[in-house]
Amino acid sequence: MIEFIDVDKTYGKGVKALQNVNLKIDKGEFVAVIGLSGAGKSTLIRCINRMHDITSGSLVVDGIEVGHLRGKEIRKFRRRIGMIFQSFNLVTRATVLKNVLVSFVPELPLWRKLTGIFSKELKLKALTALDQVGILDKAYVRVDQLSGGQQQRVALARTLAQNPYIMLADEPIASLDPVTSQQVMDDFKRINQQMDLSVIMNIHHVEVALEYADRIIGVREGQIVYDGPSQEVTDDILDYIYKGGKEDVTTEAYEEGAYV
Amino acid sequence: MIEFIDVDKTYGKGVKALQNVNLKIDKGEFVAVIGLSGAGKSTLIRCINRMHDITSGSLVVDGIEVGHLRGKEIRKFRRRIGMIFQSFNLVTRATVLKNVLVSFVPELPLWRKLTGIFSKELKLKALTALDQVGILDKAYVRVDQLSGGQQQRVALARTLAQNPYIMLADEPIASLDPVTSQQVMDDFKRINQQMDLSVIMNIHHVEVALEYADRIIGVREGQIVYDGPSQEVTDDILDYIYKGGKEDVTTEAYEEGAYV
Amino acid sequence: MFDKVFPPKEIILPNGKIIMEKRSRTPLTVLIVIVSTYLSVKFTGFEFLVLLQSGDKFFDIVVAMIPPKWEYLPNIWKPLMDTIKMSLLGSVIGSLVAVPAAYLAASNIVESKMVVMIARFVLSVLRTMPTLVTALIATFIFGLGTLAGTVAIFLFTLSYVGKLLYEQIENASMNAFEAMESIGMNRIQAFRYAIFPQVLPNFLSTSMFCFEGNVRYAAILGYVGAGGIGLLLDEGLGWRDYASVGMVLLMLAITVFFIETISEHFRKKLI
Amino acid sequence: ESEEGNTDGSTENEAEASETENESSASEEESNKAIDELSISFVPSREPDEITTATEPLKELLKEEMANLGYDIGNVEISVGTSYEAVGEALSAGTTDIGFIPGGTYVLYDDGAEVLLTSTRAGLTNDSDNAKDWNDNKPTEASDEQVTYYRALMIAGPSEKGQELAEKVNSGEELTFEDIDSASWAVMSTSSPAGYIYPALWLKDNFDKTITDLSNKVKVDSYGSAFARLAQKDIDVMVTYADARRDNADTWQSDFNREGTIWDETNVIGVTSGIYNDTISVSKNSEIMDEDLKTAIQQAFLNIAETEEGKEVISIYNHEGYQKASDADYDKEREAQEMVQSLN
Amino acid sequence: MNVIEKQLYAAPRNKTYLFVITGMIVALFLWSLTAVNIENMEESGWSIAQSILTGIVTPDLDLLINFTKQGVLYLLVETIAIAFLGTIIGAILAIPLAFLSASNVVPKPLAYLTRLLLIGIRTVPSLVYGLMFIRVTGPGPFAGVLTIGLISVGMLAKLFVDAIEDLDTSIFESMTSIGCTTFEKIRFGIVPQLFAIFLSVIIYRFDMNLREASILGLVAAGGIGAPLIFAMNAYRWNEVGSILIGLVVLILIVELYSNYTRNKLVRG
Ligand SMILES: Nc1ncnc2c1ncn2[C@@H]1O[C@H](COP(=O)(O)OP(=O)(O)OP(=O)(O)O)[C@@H](O)[C@H]1O
Ligand SMILES: Nc1ncnc2c1ncn2[C@@H]1O[C@H](COP(=O)(O)OP(=O)(O)OP(=O)(O)O)[C@@H](O)[C@H]1O
Ligand SMILES: [Mg+2]
Ligand SMILES: [Mg+2]
Repeated sequence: MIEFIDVDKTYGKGVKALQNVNLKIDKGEFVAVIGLSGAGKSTLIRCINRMHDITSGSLVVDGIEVGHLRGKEIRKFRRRIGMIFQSFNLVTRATVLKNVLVSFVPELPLWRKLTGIFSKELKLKALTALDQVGILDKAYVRVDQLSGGQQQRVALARTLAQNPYIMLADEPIASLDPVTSQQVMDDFKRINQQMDLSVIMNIHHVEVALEYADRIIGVREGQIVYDGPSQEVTDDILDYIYKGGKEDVTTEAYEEGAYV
Repeated sequence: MIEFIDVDKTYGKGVKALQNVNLKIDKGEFVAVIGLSGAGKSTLIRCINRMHDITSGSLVVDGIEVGHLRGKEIRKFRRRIGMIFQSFNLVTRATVLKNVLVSFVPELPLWRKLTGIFSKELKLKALTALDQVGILDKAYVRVDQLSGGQQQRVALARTLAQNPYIMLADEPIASLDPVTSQQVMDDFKRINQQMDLSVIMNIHHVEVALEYADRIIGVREGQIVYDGPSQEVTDDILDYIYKGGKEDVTTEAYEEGAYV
Repeated sequence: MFDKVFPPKEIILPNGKIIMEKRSRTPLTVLIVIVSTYLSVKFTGFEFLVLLQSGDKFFDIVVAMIPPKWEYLPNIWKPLMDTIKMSLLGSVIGSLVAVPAAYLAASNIVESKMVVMIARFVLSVLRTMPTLVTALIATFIFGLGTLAGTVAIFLFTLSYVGKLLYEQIENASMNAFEAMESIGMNRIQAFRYAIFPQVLPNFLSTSMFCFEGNVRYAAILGYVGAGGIGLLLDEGLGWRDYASVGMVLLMLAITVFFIETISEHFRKKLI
Repeated sequence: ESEEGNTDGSTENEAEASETENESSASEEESNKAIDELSISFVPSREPDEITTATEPLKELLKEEMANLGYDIGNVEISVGTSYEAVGEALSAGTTDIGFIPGGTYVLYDDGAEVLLTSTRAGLTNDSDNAKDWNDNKPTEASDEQVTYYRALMIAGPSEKGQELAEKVNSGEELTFEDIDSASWAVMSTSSPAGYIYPALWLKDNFDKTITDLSNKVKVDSYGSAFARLAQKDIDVMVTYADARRDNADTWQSDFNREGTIWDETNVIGVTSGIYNDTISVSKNSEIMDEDLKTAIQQAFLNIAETEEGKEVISIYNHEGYQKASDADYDKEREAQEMVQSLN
Repeated sequence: MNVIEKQLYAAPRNKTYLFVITGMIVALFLWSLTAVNIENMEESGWSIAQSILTGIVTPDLDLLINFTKQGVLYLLVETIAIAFLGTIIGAILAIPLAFLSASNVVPKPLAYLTRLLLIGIRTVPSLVYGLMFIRVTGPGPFAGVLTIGLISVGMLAKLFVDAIEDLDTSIFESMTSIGCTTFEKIRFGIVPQLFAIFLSVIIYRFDMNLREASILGLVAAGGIGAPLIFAMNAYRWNEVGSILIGLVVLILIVELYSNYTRNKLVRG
């Protein structure tokens, strides 16, 4: 369970990235965050695992007040939150398997950390994760030889290997072609349903968001301007999220969005 | 006017990239070519300005049989056909203006070619082209300091400065984000309409293609499997273009697509 | 500054828009280069005429080296091996030490500006010292012989590889680093698993390149008593025995060629 | 007017020289020959930093003297390096006019160099072939006599091994090659007579070995640093010219921080045969060089060595005066080198 | 699980290869250790190091702030002049050689021969070149300039070749589509790309050459090297200090400036 209470986030010289955010996300939800570039979507997601610090307010994840965590605690906390990036963020020169194995590093004894030699057990775990996203056969291929879609699946497997209970995804399909996007989104959906883990995803492709997510959160200029089930999203609401819409639409949409 | 008559194109060891292509594109049309990776879209476009030679058949551009052109004639012919690439293909270490000025190079006297000093008149022309795509203020910035969208606009300006009557574009928005893509597509549309020049574009984003193009050409395995107005494109047709569809859909779609 | 002295030129487009064209800096740069060249010519007494007239005398010594004195070969092996050992040892240790040094000097990894500044300053100062000078000082401290040479080579390698490595670290993509942090690694671990694999091939190739250079450089360390084949070179030159010098240089060239070929082979494999 | 030379053949040269000199001084009033630049190269053998500054006066002195001898010199260019080879090559190629080089270097580069003068300096109170005599009669002082040769000494330092060797010599025992070989040696560049060649000859004469046979030897580039290393016990034995200890007596205690004096702490363990002093050689291949100029230069240096100011300048090279020299004077040196080289 | 285990054992077996390579490296390393004989190490090393340090921190200010021909400033200027001119000469010579040894420009055998020539040029130590050039020019900075020029050729050509070999040729495609001839493609496609890189390499080399130029004094080829070595041999550490401080400050300034310019050139 993730709860934002009056969260504000200001970058350096007064860039207000998040303003007065109140939000509650339950276990097992599939939430899509949409909004214009620069609206604050990435910031929102990154606050959850403390990649960014919030400026004020309180953010509670699974009963833990995230802002109070320190050093080692933060790292321990992050272990159970998976994160997927638009650009996959893999080590391209290493093999697929090595990329997945990396997710076990924080728990290794020092000598293994240094040498990068992993036990058989961990290797099996990593291979299982690869199997879950269907690219087991690529385990020993170097990542830079994979297509974009396959790379995103490696990232997915790496995150699964962490055995997370929350999955954060920052525009995971932005750099994929339509066909591959669909496969990756299917993966997300399956994982979300089979493992009952929450997925919170930033996404630019509105149609895709509507198709896969249970719930849509619209962000504009750092504020949450819509929050509701995806079935209820209309063109007017989208207009409102993306363009600010007309005054009347605003109120209407806001009421609708404020039902949480 | 561009006309493909029974065009075949075979690469090296029997890779049939184009087979039996018949096509007619009029002045001022905005045509989007869609299809899977490797379908032959790039090949189709590149044959038009003789970047590739066709293997058999005949390709007539503005009354000129392209296949018969030789040496200097080819270069002269290409001067009036603009081409835009997915990776922009700019000289990143030179300024925006210098990149645009390159399009005048073939017409310069030798001493100017050697020194790279351009006349004021040409500079004005180039600046005007930059103004047309809205990045006049970046004229003296080095290209590697621009964002992807801005770089694509520089490429566009360079092509405009050529004063072409046909514009070929090979996935011009593939490496751009949605918002920038939209701007660049708007540019294309505006140029297409204001200057009445034909635009033929390869594109992976179907929705974008449907939104901007007047006419859609679907390519699969080197063959044109659909050709019709974008309004008439249905999901079934897309399915047919991309996946080959089921047999029944095929015939249906084919009939629809064969109306040209 | 420049723009104040030479204000930008206005260009007015046909449609009335105005754009400022900054004055090209090329003429000024060219002028500066020409003036500096002229001054340097004056300062160093460079005379092209002399080169034309007696440039051929350069080849007097080259000619005297040919043919090389083959009988000298047996004397060469040991010092040559010493030279290789010296450079190998210095290069290996230097490259290894360069990794933590570069880590500390990379501003995208280490957050403390102070640490970065200090690490960079140390690397820079090390780099400014000519190797021959370092070697000479090393002979005073570590005694004459190969140890001093090794120390000099070590210091040079450290500074050279260290600098290039931290530049590469700063240019490396931070994407994977970010992902590692999101997994819950600390910065050192994230560096080890995200950045290090990225810079590894380049690091190895820089180190090998440096090793090649060091073999060449070690050849003159003998001049200051730092051991190796330089002693033979010096002796040959002292006796005006250019045929032996030619032999030494030939062997050195062959060695360098081999090292270059081998390291080229591995570098290609790495990238 | 010039001092009496004892070297054979020098009287003849001298006679010739004074003849030409008279001729040139006769024509002096009418017109002096103009020479744009005269270049001098040398390798400092002592505290070198002093040398660059202290040679400034030499320029003026030389110009003056040459003007008197019928040459207007535009500029005297003095360059200093650390290798004799550089001076030798420059002389041989004719790119420098005058070189202050040791006899050994002269012999190597005599294809292009011609010796004009040999330097003289005060002899020493010790001139024995026997090392023990040098240790018994300490410290070594200058004598009144001017000599054209000097000796090289093998000097053992304060290190354990050095002391051990010294004791053996002083007790009258013969050193064996094993003794010699177990010590670490500092030698100079292979063309240095006192720092390499004559010690090599000494090894040859006494043990039928040469310097390359020594297992622990290092090359130093100045006697100063050799003494420094000796003082640090970095090396056990160094080879040097006979009055080097006099030159380094002060620094031994001040700069090198030794307790005892250089005379107490170092001992001679070997003495070589006489080495001809440094030469002033000119290049045969220099464009401006001709017989007249050679004699003028010869005379100019002889004259400089007569004046107080001149003496001071040349004292930096340990030169006190000059005697005319001929190529034949260095025949012995040639033999020595041939032998050393054949040993290689 | 079965499939997964199977995949586990399907891991490519390059272990032997890695073992052999690692073994070789370790063996080489151990072998090279034999070059170090610690016995030579001096007990007095520490005290020497101390006097060097004290000398460097208490430099001879007279020598440092001295405007005569023997002062550090004059010598530094001379060193700069040598390095500057040498770099220019080296760069001019290196450009044709680089193209001749780029395997994507000239036929392979020619490229190979040029490469051998470059290795030859690089192998000869600067001090030997110094001697060779003294025969041409006589002792003095002129010889230094030529020496620096020649040793720069080898390194510059090597770095130039790298730049030539990873030229971005995608620009060619668009220039072809504009209708440019090969010459025009080279002039407007390649030259602007290479110019910036070459310039940056040259500036980098100038930086290195300053260091090289400071040792040429050994063969009477001018610059600050001779006084530096003399002062060291005479154990005058405060003179060494003043020379080194001058040298280090100069090189640091040049390095800062050259880093800045190179960044601008390469990254824009
Ligand atoms: N590190 C930062 N420092 C300062 N400002 C930042 C930083 N990161 C983001 N911002 C600013 O905060 C605002 C929100 O940024 P954010 O990255 O969250 O937007 P976004 O919705 O993810 O946009 P996009 O769709 O382009 O990824 C923007 O105005 C952005 O410029
Ligand atoms: N130069 C070439 N030599 C040989 N085969 C080629 C060459 N260029 C393309 N092909 C082949 O021709 C076919 C059509 O290629 P083309 O590049 O036209 O496809 P495309 O539709 O543009 O694909 P994409 O969407 O990936 O750009 C493919 O099978 C491709 O492998
Ligand atoms: Mg974002
Ligand atoms: Mg294509």
